[in-house]
Amino acid sequence: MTVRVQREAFDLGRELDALSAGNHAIGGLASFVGLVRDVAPPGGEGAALAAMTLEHYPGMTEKMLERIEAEANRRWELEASLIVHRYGRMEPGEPIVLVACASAHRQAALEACQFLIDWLKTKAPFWKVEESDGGEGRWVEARDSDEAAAARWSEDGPKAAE
Amino acid sequence: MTVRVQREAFDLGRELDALSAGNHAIGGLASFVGLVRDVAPPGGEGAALAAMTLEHYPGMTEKMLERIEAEANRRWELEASLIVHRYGRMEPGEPIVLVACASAHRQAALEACQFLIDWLKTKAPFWKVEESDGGEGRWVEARDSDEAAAARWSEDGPKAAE
Amino acid sequence: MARLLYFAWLKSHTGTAEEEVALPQEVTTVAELLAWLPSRGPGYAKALENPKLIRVAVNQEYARPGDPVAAGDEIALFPPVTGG
Amino acid sequence: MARLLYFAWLKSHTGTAEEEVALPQEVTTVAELLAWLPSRGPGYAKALENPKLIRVAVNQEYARPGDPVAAGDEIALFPPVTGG
Repeated sequence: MTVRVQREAFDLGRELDALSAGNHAIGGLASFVGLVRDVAPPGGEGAALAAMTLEHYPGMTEKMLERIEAEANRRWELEASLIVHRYGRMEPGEPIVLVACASAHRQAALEACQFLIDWLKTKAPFWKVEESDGGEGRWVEARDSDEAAAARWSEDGPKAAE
Repeated sequence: MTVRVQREAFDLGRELDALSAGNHAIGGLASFVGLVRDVAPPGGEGAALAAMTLEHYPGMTEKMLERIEAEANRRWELEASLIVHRYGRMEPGEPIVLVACASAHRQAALEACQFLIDWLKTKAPFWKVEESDGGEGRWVEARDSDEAAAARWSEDGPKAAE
Repeated sequence: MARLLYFAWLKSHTGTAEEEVALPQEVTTVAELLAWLPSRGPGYAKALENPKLIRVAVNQEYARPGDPVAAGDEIALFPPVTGG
Repeated sequence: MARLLYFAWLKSHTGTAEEEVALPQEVTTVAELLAWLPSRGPGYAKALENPKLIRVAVNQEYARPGDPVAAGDEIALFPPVTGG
Protein backbone atom coordinates (compact mmCIF):
# COMPACT_ATOMS: atom_id res chain seq x y z
CA MET A 1 0.00 0.00 0.00
CA THR A 2 1.51 3.25 -1.13
CA VAL A 3 0.15 6.76 -1.60
CA ARG A 4 2.11 9.63 -3.10
CA VAL A 5 1.06 13.22 -3.72
CA GLN A 6 3.59 15.02 -5.87
CA ARG A 7 4.15 17.84 -8.33
CA GLU A 8 6.40 15.87 -10.72
CA ALA A 9 5.20 13.62 -13.52
CA PHE A 10 5.56 9.87 -12.98
CA ASP A 11 6.86 7.06 -15.16
CA LEU A 12 3.92 4.72 -15.63
CA GLY A 13 5.96 1.69 -16.65
CA ARG A 14 8.38 2.07 -13.77
CA GLU A 15 5.57 2.47 -11.24
CA LEU A 16 3.74 -0.63 -12.46
CA ASP A 17 6.87 -2.74 -12.74
CA ALA A 18 7.86 -1.79 -9.18
CA LEU A 19 4.40 -2.69 -7.90
CA SER A 20 4.54 -6.29 -9.06
CA ALA A 21 8.28 -6.93 -8.96
CA GLY A 22 9.30 -10.01 -7.02
CA ASN A 23 5.78 -10.97 -5.90
CA HIS A 24 4.87 -14.15 -7.76
CA ALA A 25 1.54 -14.46 -5.99
CA ILE A 26 0.25 -11.72 -8.30
CA GLY A 27 -1.89 -13.00 -11.15
CA GLY A 28 -3.42 -9.73 -12.25
CA LEU A 29 -2.39 -6.08 -12.26
CA ALA A 30 -5.03 -3.49 -13.10
CA SER A 31 -4.28 0.18 -13.50
CA PHE A 32 -5.92 3.42 -14.45
CA VAL A 33 -4.23 6.64 -15.50
CA GLY A 34 -6.09 9.93 -15.74
CA LEU A 35 -4.65 12.34 -18.32
CA VAL A 36 -5.16 16.02 -19.12
CA ARG A 37 -7.44 16.33 -22.15
CA ASP A 38 -7.13 19.28 -24.52
CA VAL A 39 -10.89 19.71 -24.62
CA ALA A 40 -12.63 21.49 -21.76
CA PRO A 41 -15.48 19.44 -20.25
CA PRO A 42 -19.16 20.47 -20.59
CA GLY A 43 -19.53 24.08 -19.53
CA GLY A 44 -16.29 25.09 -21.20
CA GLU A 45 -18.11 25.06 -24.56
CA GLY A 46 -15.44 22.90 -26.12
CA ALA A 47 -12.74 25.56 -25.97
CA ALA A 48 -9.27 24.13 -26.42
CA LEU A 49 -7.55 23.64 -23.09
CA ALA A 50 -4.08 25.14 -22.79
CA ALA A 51 -3.33 23.78 -19.33
CA MET A 52 -4.85 23.05 -15.98
CA THR A 53 -3.75 23.51 -12.42
CA LEU A 54 -4.69 21.21 -9.57
CA GLU A 55 -4.92 22.75 -6.15
CA HIS A 56 -5.05 20.44 -3.15
CA TYR A 57 -5.26 20.42 0.62
CA PRO A 58 -1.86 19.22 1.83
CA GLY A 59 -2.22 16.89 4.77
CA MET A 60 -5.88 16.08 4.24
CA THR A 61 -5.16 14.83 0.70
CA GLU A 62 -2.69 12.21 1.88
CA LYS A 63 -5.01 11.24 4.74
CA MET A 64 -7.98 10.71 2.43
CA LEU A 65 -5.98 8.80 -0.17
CA GLU A 66 -4.53 6.53 2.50
CA ARG A 67 -7.99 5.89 3.86
CA ILE A 68 -9.42 5.14 0.41
CA GLU A 69 -6.59 2.75 -0.28
CA ALA A 70 -7.00 1.03 3.09
CA GLU A 71 -10.70 0.59 2.33
CA ALA A 72 -9.88 -1.05 -1.02
CA ASN A 73 -7.50 -3.41 0.77
CA ARG A 74 -10.23 -4.22 3.29
CA ARG A 75 -12.77 -5.03 0.58
CA TRP A 76 -10.52 -6.97 -1.79
CA GLU A 77 -7.60 -9.30 -1.24
CA LEU A 78 -4.82 -7.29 -2.81
CA GLU A 79 -1.14 -8.12 -3.03
CA ALA A 80 -0.20 -4.51 -3.72
CA SER A 81 -1.82 -1.15 -4.38
CA LEU A 82 -0.65 2.30 -5.38
CA ILE A 83 -2.11 5.77 -5.74
CA VAL A 84 -0.01 8.58 -7.21
CA HIS A 85 -1.78 11.92 -7.56
CA ARG A 86 -0.16 15.05 -8.93
CA TYR A 87 -0.90 18.68 -8.14
CA GLY A 88 0.24 21.91 -9.80
CA ARG A 89 0.19 22.91 -13.46
CA MET A 90 -0.19 20.27 -16.19
CA GLU A 91 -0.58 20.43 -19.94
CA PRO A 92 -2.69 18.24 -22.25
CA GLY A 93 -1.33 14.72 -22.52
CA GLU A 94 0.27 14.79 -19.08
CA PRO A 95 -0.74 12.15 -16.52
CA ILE A 96 -2.65 13.45 -13.49
CA VAL A 97 -3.31 10.37 -11.42
CA LEU A 98 -2.41 6.70 -11.34
CA VAL A 99 -4.20 4.00 -9.42
CA ALA A 100 -3.03 0.40 -9.60
CA CYS A 101 -4.04 -2.80 -7.83
CA ALA A 102 -2.45 -6.22 -7.95
CA SER A 103 -4.10 -9.41 -6.78
CA ALA A 104 -3.94 -13.16 -7.19
CA HIS A 105 -7.11 -12.89 -9.30
CA ARG A 106 -8.06 -10.48 -12.02
CA GLN A 107 -11.52 -9.63 -10.75
CA ALA A 108 -10.25 -8.30 -7.42
CA ALA A 109 -7.57 -6.22 -9.14
CA LEU A 110 -10.00 -4.72 -11.66
CA GLU A 111 -12.76 -3.99 -9.18
CA ALA A 112 -10.46 -2.45 -6.61
CA CYS A 113 -8.93 -0.24 -9.30
CA GLN A 114 -12.35 1.00 -10.37
CA PHE A 115 -13.33 1.55 -6.74
CA LEU A 116 -10.21 3.61 -6.02
CA ILE A 117 -10.64 5.98 -8.93
CA ASP A 118 -14.38 6.40 -8.32
CA TRP A 119 -13.89 7.22 -4.65
CA LEU A 120 -10.89 9.40 -5.17
CA LYS A 121 -12.91 11.52 -7.61
CA THR A 122 -15.41 12.43 -4.90
CA LYS A 123 -13.37 12.24 -1.68
CA ALA A 124 -9.85 13.46 -2.34
CA PRO A 125 -9.53 17.23 -1.83
CA PHE A 126 -8.32 18.37 -5.25
CA TRP A 127 -9.72 21.21 -7.34
CA LYS A 128 -9.06 21.84 -11.02
CA VAL A 129 -8.75 25.22 -12.63
CA GLU A 130 -8.54 25.23 -16.42
CA GLU A 131 -6.81 27.72 -18.66
CA SER A 132 -8.35 28.03 -22.11
CA ASP A 133 -6.35 29.37 -25.03
CA GLY A 134 -6.36 33.11 -24.48
CA GLY A 135 -8.98 32.86 -21.74
CA GLU A 136 -8.57 33.07 -18.02
CA GLY A 137 -8.78 30.29 -15.45
CA ARG A 138 -12.10 28.59 -14.83
CA TRP A 139 -12.78 26.35 -11.83
CA VAL A 140 -14.13 23.01 -12.93
CA GLU A 141 -17.48 22.04 -11.44
CA ALA A 142 -18.06 18.67 -9.82
CA ARG A 143 -20.07 16.24 -11.91
CA ASP A 144 -23.13 14.36 -10.70
CA SER A 145 -21.88 11.34 -12.66
CA ASP A 146 -18.84 11.18 -10.38
CA GLU A 147 -21.06 11.15 -7.29
CA ALA A 148 -23.16 8.40 -8.86
CA ALA A 149 -20.08 6.35 -9.71
CA ALA A 150 -18.80 6.56 -6.15
CA ALA A 151 -22.25 5.81 -4.68
CA ARG A 152 -22.22 2.42 -6.43
CA TRP A 153 -19.59 1.33 -3.94
CA SER A 154 -21.43 2.47 -0.84
CA GLU A 155 -21.95 -0.55 1.36
CA ASP A 156 -25.33 0.65 2.59
CA GLY A 157 -26.64 1.55 -0.85
CA PRO A 158 -26.39 4.74 -2.89
CA LYS A 159 -26.45 7.92 -0.80
CA ALA A 160 -25.31 11.50 -1.05
CA ALA A 161 -21.57 11.90 -0.64
CA GLU A 162 -20.41 13.80 2.39
CA MET B 1 -6.90 -0.92 -32.51
CA THR B 2 -3.99 -3.29 -32.32
CA VAL B 3 -3.68 -7.01 -31.62
CA ARG B 4 -0.38 -8.84 -31.27
CA VAL B 5 0.28 -12.51 -30.56
CA GLN B 6 3.92 -13.10 -29.76
CA ARG B 7 6.39 -15.33 -27.95
CA GLU B 8 8.54 -12.51 -26.53
CA ALA B 9 7.84 -10.61 -23.33
CA PHE B 10 6.56 -7.05 -23.67
CA ASP B 11 7.52 -3.79 -21.99
CA LEU B 12 4.38 -2.63 -20.18
CA GLY B 13 5.40 1.00 -19.83
CA ARG B 14 6.43 1.30 -23.47
CA GLU B 15 3.18 -0.30 -24.67
CA LEU B 16 1.03 2.02 -22.58
CA ASP B 17 3.01 5.13 -23.43
CA ALA B 18 2.75 4.33 -27.14
CA LEU B 19 -1.00 3.80 -26.84
CA SER B 20 -1.73 7.29 -25.55
CA ALA B 21 1.16 9.24 -27.10
CA GLY B 22 0.12 12.30 -29.03
CA ASN B 23 -3.63 11.85 -28.57
CA HIS B 24 -4.79 14.62 -26.26
CA ALA B 25 -8.41 13.56 -26.53
CA ILE B 26 -7.59 10.73 -24.10
CA GLY B 27 -8.73 11.38 -20.54
CA GLY B 28 -8.38 7.86 -19.18
CA LEU B 29 -6.19 4.85 -19.86
CA ALA B 30 -7.14 1.56 -18.24
CA SER B 31 -5.02 -1.54 -18.46
CA PHE B 32 -4.84 -5.08 -17.19
CA VAL B 33 -1.84 -7.38 -17.17
CA GLY B 34 -2.11 -11.09 -16.46
CA LEU B 35 1.00 -12.60 -14.88
CA VAL B 36 2.21 -16.13 -14.24
CA ARG B 37 1.64 -17.03 -10.59
CA ASP B 38 3.90 -19.45 -8.77
CA VAL B 39 0.94 -21.20 -7.20
CA ALA B 40 -1.01 -23.71 -9.26
CA PRO B 41 -4.75 -22.95 -9.30
CA PRO B 42 -7.32 -25.23 -7.59
CA GLY B 43 -6.75 -28.80 -8.70
CA GLY B 44 -2.99 -28.39 -8.54
CA GLU B 45 -3.20 -28.75 -4.74
CA GLY B 46 -1.09 -25.67 -4.25
CA ALA B 47 2.07 -27.20 -5.66
CA ALA B 48 4.65 -24.58 -6.56
CA LEU B 49 4.57 -23.79 -10.25
CA ALA B 50 7.91 -23.93 -12.03
CA ALA B 51 6.68 -22.67 -15.39
CA MET B 52 3.77 -22.82 -17.76
CA THR B 53 3.44 -23.11 -21.50
CA LEU B 54 0.68 -21.55 -23.54
CA GLU B 55 -0.32 -23.35 -26.69
CA HIS B 56 -2.46 -21.47 -29.18
CA TYR B 57 -4.15 -21.85 -32.56
CA PRO B 58 -2.21 -19.60 -34.94
CA GLY B 59 -4.54 -17.82 -37.30
CA MET B 60 -7.69 -18.31 -35.27
CA THR B 61 -6.12 -16.62 -32.24
CA GLU B 62 -5.49 -13.38 -34.10
CA LYS B 63 -8.92 -13.54 -35.70
CA MET B 64 -10.70 -13.95 -32.36
CA LEU B 65 -8.66 -11.25 -30.64
CA GLU B 66 -9.33 -8.82 -33.47
CA ARG B 67 -13.03 -9.59 -33.28
CA ILE B 68 -13.13 -9.13 -29.50
CA GLU B 69 -11.32 -5.83 -29.82
CA ALA B 70 -13.65 -4.64 -32.60
CA GLU B 71 -16.60 -5.51 -30.39
CA ALA B 72 -15.17 -3.42 -27.54
CA ASN B 73 -14.75 -0.52 -29.94
CA ARG B 74 -18.34 -0.95 -31.07
CA ARG B 75 -19.68 -0.91 -27.50
CA TRP B 76 -17.55 1.91 -26.10
CA GLU B 77 -16.15 5.08 -27.59
CA LEU B 78 -12.46 4.36 -27.42
CA GLU B 79 -9.57 6.48 -28.62
CA ALA B 80 -7.20 3.51 -28.66
CA SER B 81 -7.08 -0.14 -27.67
CA LEU B 82 -4.45 -2.84 -27.49
CA ILE B 83 -4.27 -6.57 -26.86
CA VAL B 84 -0.90 -8.31 -26.58
CA HIS B 85 -1.03 -12.02 -25.82
CA ARG B 86 2.00 -14.25 -25.47
CA TYR B 87 2.39 -17.95 -26.17
CA GLY B 88 5.16 -20.41 -25.37
CA ARG B 89 6.94 -21.05 -22.08
CA MET B 90 6.78 -18.53 -19.24
CA GLU B 91 8.00 -18.52 -15.67
CA PRO B 92 6.37 -17.07 -12.54
CA GLY B 93 6.34 -13.27 -12.57
CA GLU B 94 6.33 -13.04 -16.36
CA PRO B 95 3.50 -11.15 -18.08
CA ILE B 96 1.14 -13.29 -20.18
CA VAL B 97 -1.35 -10.84 -21.55
CA LEU B 98 -1.95 -7.09 -21.70
CA VAL B 99 -5.21 -5.39 -22.53
CA ALA B 100 -5.43 -1.61 -22.55
CA CYS B 101 -8.16 0.86 -23.50
CA ALA B 102 -8.01 4.63 -23.77
CA SER B 103 -11.02 6.89 -23.94
CA ALA B 104 -12.08 10.46 -23.32
CA HIS B 105 -13.82 9.24 -20.17
CA ARG B 106 -12.66 6.88 -17.47
CA GLN B 107 -15.78 4.74 -17.32
CA ALA B 108 -15.54 3.70 -20.97
CA ALA B 109 -11.84 2.87 -20.63
CA LEU B 110 -12.35 0.80 -17.47
CA GLU B 111 -15.40 -1.09 -18.69
CA ALA B 112 -13.93 -1.88 -22.09
CA CYS B 113 -10.76 -3.17 -20.42
CA GLN B 114 -12.77 -5.47 -18.18
CA PHE B 115 -14.86 -6.64 -21.13
CA LEU B 116 -11.78 -7.47 -23.19
CA ILE B 117 -10.11 -9.61 -20.55
CA ASP B 118 -13.36 -11.39 -19.65
CA TRP B 119 -14.11 -12.27 -23.28
CA LEU B 120 -10.59 -13.17 -24.15
CA LYS B 121 -10.55 -15.69 -21.28
CA THR B 122 -13.41 -17.65 -22.85
CA LYS B 123 -13.04 -16.99 -26.60
CA ALA B 124 -9.37 -16.80 -27.48
CA PRO B 125 -7.93 -20.24 -28.35
CA PHE B 126 -5.14 -20.59 -25.81
CA TRP B 127 -4.45 -23.56 -23.56
CA LYS B 128 -2.20 -23.60 -20.52
CA VAL B 129 -0.08 -26.51 -19.43
CA GLU B 130 1.61 -26.13 -16.05
CA GLU B 131 4.89 -27.65 -14.90
CA SER B 132 5.06 -28.21 -11.18
CA ASP B 133 8.41 -28.47 -9.42
CA GLY B 134 9.56 -31.98 -10.21
CA GLY B 135 6.19 -32.97 -11.62
CA GLU B 136 5.12 -33.29 -15.20
CA GLY B 137 2.87 -31.02 -17.25
CA ARG B 138 -0.81 -30.67 -16.33
CA TRP B 139 -3.36 -29.08 -18.64
CA VAL B 140 -5.28 -26.36 -16.83
CA GLU B 141 -9.05 -26.81 -16.78
CA ALA B 142 -11.41 -24.03 -17.78
CA ARG B 143 -13.17 -22.32 -14.88
CA ASP B 144 -16.89 -21.76 -14.62
CA SER B 145 -16.15 -18.37 -13.10
CA ASP B 146 -14.56 -17.29 -16.39
CA GLU B 147 -17.66 -18.31 -18.32
CA ALA B 148 -19.80 -16.41 -15.84
CA ALA B 149 -17.60 -13.31 -16.11
CA ALA B 150 -17.88 -13.33 -19.89
CA ALA B 151 -21.62 -13.99 -19.81
CA ARG B 152 -22.15 -10.69 -17.94
CA TRP B 153 -21.34 -8.91 -21.19
CA SER B 154 -23.72 -10.88 -23.37
CA GLU B 155 -26.11 -8.41 -24.92
CA ASP B 156 -29.04 -10.82 -24.71
CA GLY B 157 -28.44 -11.79 -21.11
CA PRO B 158 -26.28 -14.51 -19.59
CA LYS B 159 -26.03 -17.66 -21.68
CA ALA B 160 -23.67 -20.57 -22.12
CA ALA B 161 -20.55 -19.64 -24.03
CA GLU B 162 -20.01 -21.26 -27.38
CA MET C 1 -8.67 31.01 17.85
CA ALA C 2 -9.58 28.63 15.03
CA ARG C 3 -7.63 28.29 11.82
CA LEU C 4 -9.81 28.75 8.75
CA LEU C 5 -8.68 27.54 5.29
CA TYR C 6 -10.35 28.39 1.98
CA PHE C 7 -9.77 26.51 -1.25
CA ALA C 8 -10.51 26.94 -4.98
CA TRP C 9 -12.97 29.73 -5.77
CA LEU C 10 -13.89 30.30 -2.14
CA LYS C 11 -10.40 31.68 -1.66
CA SER C 12 -10.91 34.18 -4.49
CA HIS C 13 -13.99 35.56 -2.74
CA THR C 14 -12.64 35.65 0.80
CA GLY C 15 -9.38 37.10 -0.47
CA THR C 16 -7.37 34.85 1.81
CA ALA C 17 -6.30 31.22 1.80
CA GLU C 18 -5.85 30.98 5.54
CA GLU C 19 -6.63 33.00 8.64
CA GLU C 20 -6.81 32.77 12.41
CA VAL C 21 -10.25 33.70 13.66
CA ALA C 22 -11.77 34.05 17.12
CA LEU C 23 -15.05 32.15 16.96
CA PRO C 24 -17.92 34.01 18.67
CA GLN C 25 -19.54 32.19 21.54
CA GLU C 26 -22.68 31.32 19.52
CA VAL C 27 -20.59 29.39 16.95
CA THR C 28 -20.24 25.82 18.20
CA THR C 29 -21.15 23.77 15.10
CA VAL C 30 -20.32 23.69 11.39
CA ALA C 31 -23.81 25.01 10.57
CA GLU C 32 -23.40 27.90 12.99
CA LEU C 33 -20.01 28.72 11.50
CA LEU C 34 -21.48 28.84 7.99
CA ALA C 35 -24.32 31.07 9.24
CA TRP C 36 -21.90 33.46 10.95
CA LEU C 37 -19.14 33.78 8.35
CA PRO C 38 -21.12 35.93 5.83
CA SER C 39 -21.40 38.64 8.49
CA ARG C 40 -17.63 39.10 8.25
CA GLY C 41 -17.90 40.98 4.93
CA PRO C 42 -19.22 40.99 1.38
CA GLY C 43 -16.48 38.61 0.14
CA TYR C 44 -17.49 36.04 2.74
CA ALA C 45 -21.18 36.56 1.92
CA LYS C 46 -20.38 35.95 -1.75
CA ALA C 47 -18.28 32.86 -1.04
CA LEU C 48 -21.04 31.32 1.03
CA GLU C 49 -24.09 32.47 -0.95
CA ASN C 50 -24.82 28.92 -2.18
CA PRO C 51 -24.43 26.64 0.88
CA LYS C 52 -25.05 23.56 -1.29
CA LEU C 53 -21.66 24.13 -2.92
CA ILE C 54 -19.74 24.30 0.34
CA ARG C 55 -17.96 21.31 1.87
CA VAL C 56 -16.35 21.56 5.29
CA ALA C 57 -13.55 19.60 6.87
CA VAL C 58 -12.73 19.94 10.56
CA ASN C 59 -9.21 18.86 11.46
CA GLN C 60 -8.91 17.29 7.98
CA GLU C 61 -12.05 15.15 8.35
CA TYR C 62 -15.21 15.77 6.34
CA ALA C 63 -17.77 17.32 8.69
CA ARG C 64 -21.58 17.53 8.73
CA PRO C 65 -23.64 20.58 9.69
CA GLY C 66 -24.16 19.36 13.26
CA ASP C 67 -20.52 18.52 13.94
CA PRO C 68 -18.80 20.66 16.60
CA VAL C 69 -16.20 23.36 15.96
CA ALA C 70 -14.05 24.91 18.66
CA ALA C 71 -10.97 26.99 19.29
CA GLY C 72 -7.85 25.17 18.14
CA ASP C 73 -9.58 23.48 15.22
CA GLU C 74 -8.37 23.59 11.62
CA ILE C 75 -11.53 24.24 9.61
CA ALA C 76 -11.40 24.07 5.81
CA LEU C 77 -14.12 25.33 3.45
CA PHE C 78 -14.13 24.26 -0.19
CA PRO C 79 -16.33 23.40 -3.16
CA PRO C 80 -17.02 19.79 -4.21
CA VAL C 81 -13.77 18.13 -5.20
CA THR C 82 -12.75 17.74 -8.86
CA GLY C 83 -9.48 15.81 -8.85
CA GLY C 84 -8.50 12.61 -10.59
CA MET D 1 -9.99 -34.32 -47.77
CA ALA D 2 -10.52 -32.21 -44.65
CA ARG D 3 -7.74 -30.90 -42.45
CA LEU D 4 -8.18 -31.87 -38.79
CA LEU D 5 -6.30 -30.06 -36.01
CA TYR D 6 -6.07 -31.20 -32.37
CA PHE D 7 -4.98 -28.96 -29.51
CA ALA D 8 -3.98 -29.35 -25.86
CA TRP D 9 -4.70 -32.79 -24.33
CA LEU D 10 -6.73 -33.92 -27.35
CA LYS D 11 -3.49 -33.97 -29.28
CA SER D 12 -1.85 -36.26 -26.68
CA HIS D 13 -4.64 -38.78 -27.16
CA THR D 14 -4.89 -38.67 -30.95
CA GLY D 15 -1.10 -38.74 -31.21
CA THR D 16 -1.11 -36.11 -33.92
CA ALA D 17 -1.55 -32.34 -34.06
CA GLU D 18 -2.76 -32.24 -37.62
CA GLU D 19 -3.91 -34.67 -40.30
CA GLU D 20 -5.61 -34.81 -43.67
CA VAL D 21 -8.69 -37.03 -43.50
CA ALA D 22 -11.20 -38.20 -46.11
CA LEU D 23 -14.59 -37.61 -44.51
CA PRO D 24 -16.99 -40.51 -45.06
CA GLN D 25 -20.18 -39.65 -46.91
CA GLU D 26 -22.33 -39.82 -43.75
CA VAL D 27 -20.27 -37.07 -42.07
CA THR D 28 -21.78 -33.73 -43.08
CA THR D 29 -22.06 -31.91 -39.73
CA VAL D 30 -19.92 -31.24 -36.67
CA ALA D 31 -22.04 -33.66 -34.63
CA GLU D 32 -21.61 -36.39 -37.22
CA LEU D 33 -17.86 -35.80 -37.27
CA LEU D 34 -17.67 -36.14 -33.47
CA ALA D 35 -19.73 -39.35 -33.66
CA TRP D 36 -17.50 -40.83 -36.38
CA LEU D 37 -14.03 -39.92 -35.12
CA PRO D 38 -13.89 -42.43 -32.19
CA SER D 39 -14.18 -45.26 -34.71
CA ARG D 40 -10.76 -44.30 -36.04
CA GLY D 41 -8.98 -45.87 -33.06
CA PRO D 42 -8.68 -46.07 -29.26
CA GLY D 43 -6.76 -42.75 -29.04
CA TYR D 44 -9.59 -40.96 -30.82
CA ALA D 45 -12.17 -42.73 -28.64
CA LYS D 46 -10.27 -41.57 -25.56
CA ALA D 47 -9.91 -37.99 -26.80
CA LEU D 48 -13.64 -37.72 -27.48
CA GLU D 49 -15.00 -39.73 -24.54
CA ASN D 50 -16.41 -36.62 -22.85
CA PRO D 51 -18.10 -34.61 -25.62
CA LYS D 52 -18.90 -31.78 -23.17
CA LEU D 53 -15.21 -30.98 -23.07
CA ILE D 54 -14.82 -30.68 -26.83
CA ARG D 55 -15.02 -27.39 -28.69
CA VAL D 56 -14.95 -27.32 -32.49
CA ALA D 57 -13.92 -24.59 -34.91
CA VAL D 58 -14.58 -24.92 -38.63
CA ASN D 59 -12.38 -22.70 -40.76
CA GLN D 60 -11.31 -20.85 -37.59
CA GLU D 61 -14.88 -20.04 -36.51
CA TYR D 62 -16.51 -21.61 -33.46
CA ALA D 63 -19.02 -24.18 -34.71
CA ARG D 64 -22.17 -25.78 -33.23
CA PRO D 65 -23.18 -29.43 -33.55
CA GLY D 66 -25.47 -28.78 -36.52
CA ASP D 67 -22.99 -26.72 -38.52
CA PRO D 68 -21.82 -28.30 -41.80
CA VAL D 69 -18.38 -29.78 -42.44
CA ALA D 70 -17.09 -30.68 -45.89
CA ALA D 71 -13.98 -31.54 -47.87
CA GLY D 72 -11.56 -28.61 -47.90
CA ASP D 73 -12.49 -27.43 -44.41
CA GLU D 74 -9.99 -26.80 -41.62
CA ILE D 75 -11.62 -28.39 -38.58
CA ALA D 76 -10.08 -27.88 -35.14
CA LEU D 77 -10.96 -29.83 -31.99
CA PHE D 78 -9.91 -28.57 -28.58
CA PRO D 79 -10.89 -28.33 -24.91
CA PRO D 80 -12.36 -25.14 -23.41
CA VAL D 81 -9.83 -22.35 -23.68
CA THR D 82 -7.68 -21.31 -20.71
CA GLY D 83 -5.64 -18.34 -21.88
CA GLY D 84 -5.26 -14.86 -20.46
